[in-house]
Amino acid sequence: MSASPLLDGALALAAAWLAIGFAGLAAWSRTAIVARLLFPLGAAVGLALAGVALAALGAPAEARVLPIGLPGLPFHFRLDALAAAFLALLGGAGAGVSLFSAGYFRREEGTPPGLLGFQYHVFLAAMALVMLADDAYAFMVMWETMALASFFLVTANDRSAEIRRAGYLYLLIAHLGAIAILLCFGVLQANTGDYTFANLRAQHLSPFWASAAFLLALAGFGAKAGLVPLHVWLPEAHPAAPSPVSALMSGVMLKTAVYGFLRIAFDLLPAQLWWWGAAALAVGIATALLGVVFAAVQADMKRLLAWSSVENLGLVFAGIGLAILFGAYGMKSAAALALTAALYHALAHAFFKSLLFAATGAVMHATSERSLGRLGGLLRVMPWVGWAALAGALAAAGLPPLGGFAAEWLLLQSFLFTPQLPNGFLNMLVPVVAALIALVAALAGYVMVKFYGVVFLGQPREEKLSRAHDAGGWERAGMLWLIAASVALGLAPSRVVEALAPVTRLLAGAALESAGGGWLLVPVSVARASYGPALFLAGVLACFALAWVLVRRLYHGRVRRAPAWDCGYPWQVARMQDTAEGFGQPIRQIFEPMFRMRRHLPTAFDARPRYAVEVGDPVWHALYLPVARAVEATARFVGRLQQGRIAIYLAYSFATVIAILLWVTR
Amino acid sequence: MSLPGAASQLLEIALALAIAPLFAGWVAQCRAWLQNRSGPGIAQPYRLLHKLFHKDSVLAERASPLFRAAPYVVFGCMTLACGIVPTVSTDLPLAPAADAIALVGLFALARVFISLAAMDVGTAFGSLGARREMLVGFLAEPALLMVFFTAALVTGSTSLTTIVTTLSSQELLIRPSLALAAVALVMVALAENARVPVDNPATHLELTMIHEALILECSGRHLALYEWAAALKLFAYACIGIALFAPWGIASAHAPSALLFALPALVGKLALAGFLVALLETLSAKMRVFRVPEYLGMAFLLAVIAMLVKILLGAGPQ
Amino acid sequence: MTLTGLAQQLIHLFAALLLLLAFAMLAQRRILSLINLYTMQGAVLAATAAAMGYATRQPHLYVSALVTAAIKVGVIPYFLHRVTARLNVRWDVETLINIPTTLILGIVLVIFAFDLAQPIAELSSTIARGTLGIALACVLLSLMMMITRSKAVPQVIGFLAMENGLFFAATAATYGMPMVVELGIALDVLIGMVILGVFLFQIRQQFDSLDIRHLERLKDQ
Amino acid sequence: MDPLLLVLASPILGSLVLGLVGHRRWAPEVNVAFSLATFLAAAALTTDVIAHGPRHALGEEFFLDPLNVFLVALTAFVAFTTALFSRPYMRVEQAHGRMTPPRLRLYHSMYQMFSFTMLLALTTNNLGLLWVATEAATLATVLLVSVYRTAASLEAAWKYFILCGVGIAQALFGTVLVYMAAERAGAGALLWTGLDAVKAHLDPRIMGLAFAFLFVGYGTKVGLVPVHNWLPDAHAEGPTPVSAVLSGLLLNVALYAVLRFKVLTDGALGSALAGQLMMAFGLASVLVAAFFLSRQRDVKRMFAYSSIEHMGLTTFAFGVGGPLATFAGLLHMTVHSLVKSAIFFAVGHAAQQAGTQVMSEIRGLIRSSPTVGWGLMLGSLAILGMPPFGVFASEFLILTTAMREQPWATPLLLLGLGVAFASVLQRVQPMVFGESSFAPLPQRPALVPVFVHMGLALMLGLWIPPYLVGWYREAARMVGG
Repeated sequence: MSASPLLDGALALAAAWLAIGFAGLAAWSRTAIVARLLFPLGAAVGLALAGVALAALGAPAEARVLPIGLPGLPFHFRLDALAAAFLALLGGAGAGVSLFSAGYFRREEGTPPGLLGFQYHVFLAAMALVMLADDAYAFMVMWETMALASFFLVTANDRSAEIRRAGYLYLLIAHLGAIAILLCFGVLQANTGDYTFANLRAQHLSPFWASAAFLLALAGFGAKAGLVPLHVWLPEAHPAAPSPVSALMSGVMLKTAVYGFLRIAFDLLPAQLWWWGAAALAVGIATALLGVVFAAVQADMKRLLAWSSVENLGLVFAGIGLAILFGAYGMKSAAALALTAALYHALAHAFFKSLLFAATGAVMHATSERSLGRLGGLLRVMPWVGWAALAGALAAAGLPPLGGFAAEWLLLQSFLFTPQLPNGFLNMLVPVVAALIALVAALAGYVMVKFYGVVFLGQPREEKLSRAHDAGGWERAGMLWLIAASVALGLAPSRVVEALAPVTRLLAGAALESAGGGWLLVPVSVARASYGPALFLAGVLACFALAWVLVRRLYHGRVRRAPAWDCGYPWQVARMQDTAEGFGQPIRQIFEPMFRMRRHLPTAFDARPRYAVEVGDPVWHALYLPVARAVEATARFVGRLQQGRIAIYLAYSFATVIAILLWVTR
Repeated sequence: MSLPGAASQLLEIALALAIAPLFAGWVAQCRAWLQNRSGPGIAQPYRLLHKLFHKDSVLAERASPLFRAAPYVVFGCMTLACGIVPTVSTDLPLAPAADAIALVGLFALARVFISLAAMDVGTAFGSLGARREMLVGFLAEPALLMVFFTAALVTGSTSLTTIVTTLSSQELLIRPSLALAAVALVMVALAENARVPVDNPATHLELTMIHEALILECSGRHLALYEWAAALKLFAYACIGIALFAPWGIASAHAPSALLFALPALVGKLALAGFLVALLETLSAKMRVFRVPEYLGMAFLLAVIAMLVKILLGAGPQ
Repeated sequence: MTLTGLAQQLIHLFAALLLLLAFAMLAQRRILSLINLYTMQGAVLAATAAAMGYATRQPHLYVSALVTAAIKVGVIPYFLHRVTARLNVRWDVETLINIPTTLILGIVLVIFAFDLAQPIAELSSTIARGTLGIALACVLLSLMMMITRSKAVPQVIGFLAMENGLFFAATAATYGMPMVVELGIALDVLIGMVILGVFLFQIRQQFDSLDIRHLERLKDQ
Repeated sequence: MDPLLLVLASPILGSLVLGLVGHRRWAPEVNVAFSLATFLAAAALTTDVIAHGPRHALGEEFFLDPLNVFLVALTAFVAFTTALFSRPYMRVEQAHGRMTPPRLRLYHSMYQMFSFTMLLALTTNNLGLLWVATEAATLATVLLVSVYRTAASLEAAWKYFILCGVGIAQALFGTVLVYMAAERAGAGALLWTGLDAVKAHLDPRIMGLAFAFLFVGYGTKVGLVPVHNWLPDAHAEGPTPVSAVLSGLLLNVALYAVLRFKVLTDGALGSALAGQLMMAFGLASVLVAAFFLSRQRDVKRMFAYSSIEHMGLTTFAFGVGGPLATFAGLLHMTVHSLVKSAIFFAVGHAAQQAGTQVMSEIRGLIRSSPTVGWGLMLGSLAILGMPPFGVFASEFLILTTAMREQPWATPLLLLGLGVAFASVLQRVQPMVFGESSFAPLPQRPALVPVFVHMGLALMLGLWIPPYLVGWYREAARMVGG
């Protein structure tokens, strides 16, 4: 029996993923083996990993050093409650996505299936190892491997220039983020030269350097999580990837950023300053608002979901920011509450967003369409996918009794603690943030109604949609697993909060005291607030059933089918439904300052009048293009050095000698 | 769950189901009087429901099971909502399952379902109605939440029963924060219940309708359930207003006999509320749909200000 | 002692000559004259080495002087004459910077070099101390000549003149490098010349001219 | 017999033999055979030195210590794999009519000569001989660069010759000054071991001046900004195997020379002057090269600038000094050699396939020959510092040490690395991915070298063999003090 059974188990499972990946390389183009054998195996490994992680949640931390890595800095691994929580997320959501993938990768996606399987499983393994890493080098290696694997997965369909561009942007920003993280570790080690987390934890930085480290971590992990203004890659890369990969990226990979940020902000940094929390809160809420508003105006279903991921990650970071704020003022239980909310949200998002992306994958396979303007009415031709997506959409809309709502509920509850903060300015500010969060949550509902209504309801906007086929067995199994997890997360919040208690105890020094009896979620006391989704669901269902029975008993259940009424208009065609753009119009109008819009309006004399509107991201124009232009200008300037004349080159040599001589003899 | 508790819970739900159409009828009747018409009488909603239940449901050919399930979901949500808001008693076993925030979530759930059902058939009006409904919703929902937050800050709890108990046990104070919140709530309530100036339940004018566009394809029992649910919603909002801003007279757990007093008090307050709604509807004009966001934004702002006022004046009289 | 004194005088004279020749090369535009100046430089160098050898009784300096004379007075000038005749180049068209300016810059350089070498020269144990500054000046002047010329052949001559300066430095500062090094350097220079000659023909063949302005296509501007 | 003799004899013999038969059909195999012999001899030499420690050889004129023996092994290895790559490459060039038999003979002969000069420069104990060997390496490579006789290759070779000639002349001046200092300190010869023993007694003023000249001189060959101008031209216009050895080996040898003199200068001056110079120029190289990268159209030219960037980074690391940074520098030298030569192998095949070196005309390699495409992609990502390849390990060490020792430089280095990343990836990605219409190559491309190099780089990123660590540490102790 080894001294660290759980950690060894987790490492072995990560290694198993790697092994599956290499098996994929061996089965280069044999789709059947890759899809029917390797992916389900990967799902099994994911489940096992989730099991190990759940066992490790309550157990004491385990550590191990492997004899590889740098001399003087071999790979350190450690499994504590924080890592375990995120590993459980990875294993659970990963298992569902892998199951789905087993049915999904039936055709070539551009990359040979074996290679795709390799990249996919390396991606999973790298994410697992990121969470286990206990020194900066191992962390960075795994972090970048994860980015690299996902980059190749994103560009799996590399024939399209647009996808290549998305992949490029993604890897670039991921790399810049990694540089910031590296710098952050550099600040944290405080000139000791020892990059193990144990040493980083032991350093006592001055407030200035601690703040520098914190801001670097926020930038670095924010780049991965898609926080404003580093979010621009996300709405490009997630839609470009094959759907299961989008699911993994949105559902799981973004959470590694949350993990990393928590690791640094709560675990490695010694003490927290209140304005860190305010900064994270501000960035988080800005991200959430931008994400949801942009999601509402998208006309591409995967892009819409990607923006929605931006929103959700924004909410998670807002929760973390609040936790830091409370922690800085020593309000441990409030910090624990906010942290629980953030973790809960991350967890819920992992499952419902994976589910939604999986559903879009099935839709794309069936229709080869991504544009909302060419979909519609799919619930009738692909009921499995349609109902699965409904569960996902309701969860994503933050509706009770599903998982998304429980997280939002906790987050809003934690905001009610803010009046106890000993800082008047924050007291004023935080309620406004709470209001914005409420707005974001409500808008999320808008977005999801748009998504679901346009894709699955109404009349099919294209002829071919009526021939679409439903998802296969593997895909159904994968989606069912994700639904089950989403529903379980929604209905048993007290269990989830209990499971997360070791994490908050580790990070915030406290846990939610009374998780309530059984089905009721009680963060503080019943008199203060409580929420019982199971009871809630039972109530709704009871009313539902009672109404259904009574109506039939007292009256009748007769139904007649007839053409739709539509105020008596007889020539109804699919084009008369609201389009995605039309559905987004009110949002475009209300939040006009947030967009960079280009409208094409027809004039009275147009032979073929056409209306077009293009919604751009102002951040792109305000930040990225100037930077690109500056680099270009500098490069042009530098280019003059190499202007072809040998005499000038000799003059450089001459001048250099003279300059160095002057320096040397000075 | 205590036996009296269960009784009062059941009583509350039954009461809501029974009174809600009457309340809607009362509002309509008051409007008629204020507009110098004679009106259909306050029992008209019952007759309407009875008629609709009798009729066959005519479903569009394209309608999916979602379309058929939605009325029941919406009705269930609204019933539950009425069961949670303390009207006659605060001893409600269902109340811990959903606090104020969950109540808002419950309304959202109903709204999402009704909108999805409207989009299901795929007609021009259905999707138009869904869009407008969601537009109203996403602005009204946070405003309502902020109203609750103000009350929660005053009482230190989001549990509706606690809020009501705390507010009713305090002596009468003028609280500027609550006053502002009350205004916001009224504005939200008008919008959410498809009342003038946001919507007009009495017309089918295509360019302006919201609620009616949503249920345009419904008939028979489905329509009846929607209508009943709408009445329940109006009733629930009225009860929320009463619970937050006029909570006196609601029976607490320890005095079941107080129910006897609570009932007439409730009826009185409702009658007043209904009259107020009718008065406001008569005094204001229907606004263009484009103006609705401004109106609701104002409500949202008022609610936030209410909360800020609460925090600003936290030390003094709230 | 007097003999050493005489040798020292001679060496100083040679050093001055070398500097003068370097300036002359900087000012000269005719290629044939440049080659002749280069030959003279070679002769002076060989003489310096011989004088040093005589003064210090180091036989390997005589060998060095002989090798220098053979290569720098014999082989290379002959080779350069052959090349210019075959390629039919006589004049350098225009220098890139006009000659008076070049000369003024040259004087500045000489002052700089002297200033730089002054403290070090005193450390030198050889009798030719003080000439290190001149050697450095020669190197820098030759480098400047390379910068200002726009034809390939003068540039090559500049390169060779620079090498002369180095050789002078080696002799003046340290009584010459170890033998194996010296031979190696000579071999390198010789091979380099051969390669350069081949190159000149090829450049001529490719561009129909030896103007190095044709060699400005590869750039990143 | 001393394996060193074999190491030196094998390439020079190869040069003579190939000078006679280098145009035959089987000449590439002969070239490979000689390179293999050199490599085996180098391996024997290496094990010998590992077993018995540093020693003199062939009298005092040669010296073997951990610093140079590891470079000898690396040089012999990369020269061997490049010979392997050159075999199919040159056959294709012949088929395309770019190589005629006389040119091929020159190429093969000079290839071996070039190996010889580098090995000589690495193993010699005599600083004068070091200079002679470096100059000879320049001459050999000038011939190699100009082997196509095109206008561009002539121009490149001419510039290479003149600029490096001038640079190396300055280095000679520096060597003369060192000799002068040595005479004063009583070490009557230019033997490095002798000088190392008395370095504290060398006159600081002379050594300061000498280092200035030596640094510019050898720095020209390293390709440090602003005396780098020959490098992109020479890399882009010569045959690709030559680009590979230029980037992978010659630059290292020049940097090795700088390092040897840095040790002496540090000992004499007792100040950080040499280190400061190296840091400043290294940093400038990283930054300037990074910005150059974003303007390239020619693929080999781009990777040439990338070499400048990485040599700058290595120089910076050595400039920082101390065991850790020097260790990182040595590691970076190693992985850069491996990865950059692998990239040039892939690029060579790609350019042959596309018939052009212009990047915008090379598309979809992954379709026409997947292994070349993946080789180029992985190589580029590795050179950009993506883990798990070794370049990341060395960059991690360099950056983290820089953060400790020279915090001001870190943001600048990172800026350079970031810009380089954006520029290279932007160009490589469309070359590798997308649609392609190229015909496959007539010869099977040599992919073993590419993937062996990449495999080694991958290994160094995850696990550095303990004896290699010991070696590096030993060398770092010597160099970094």
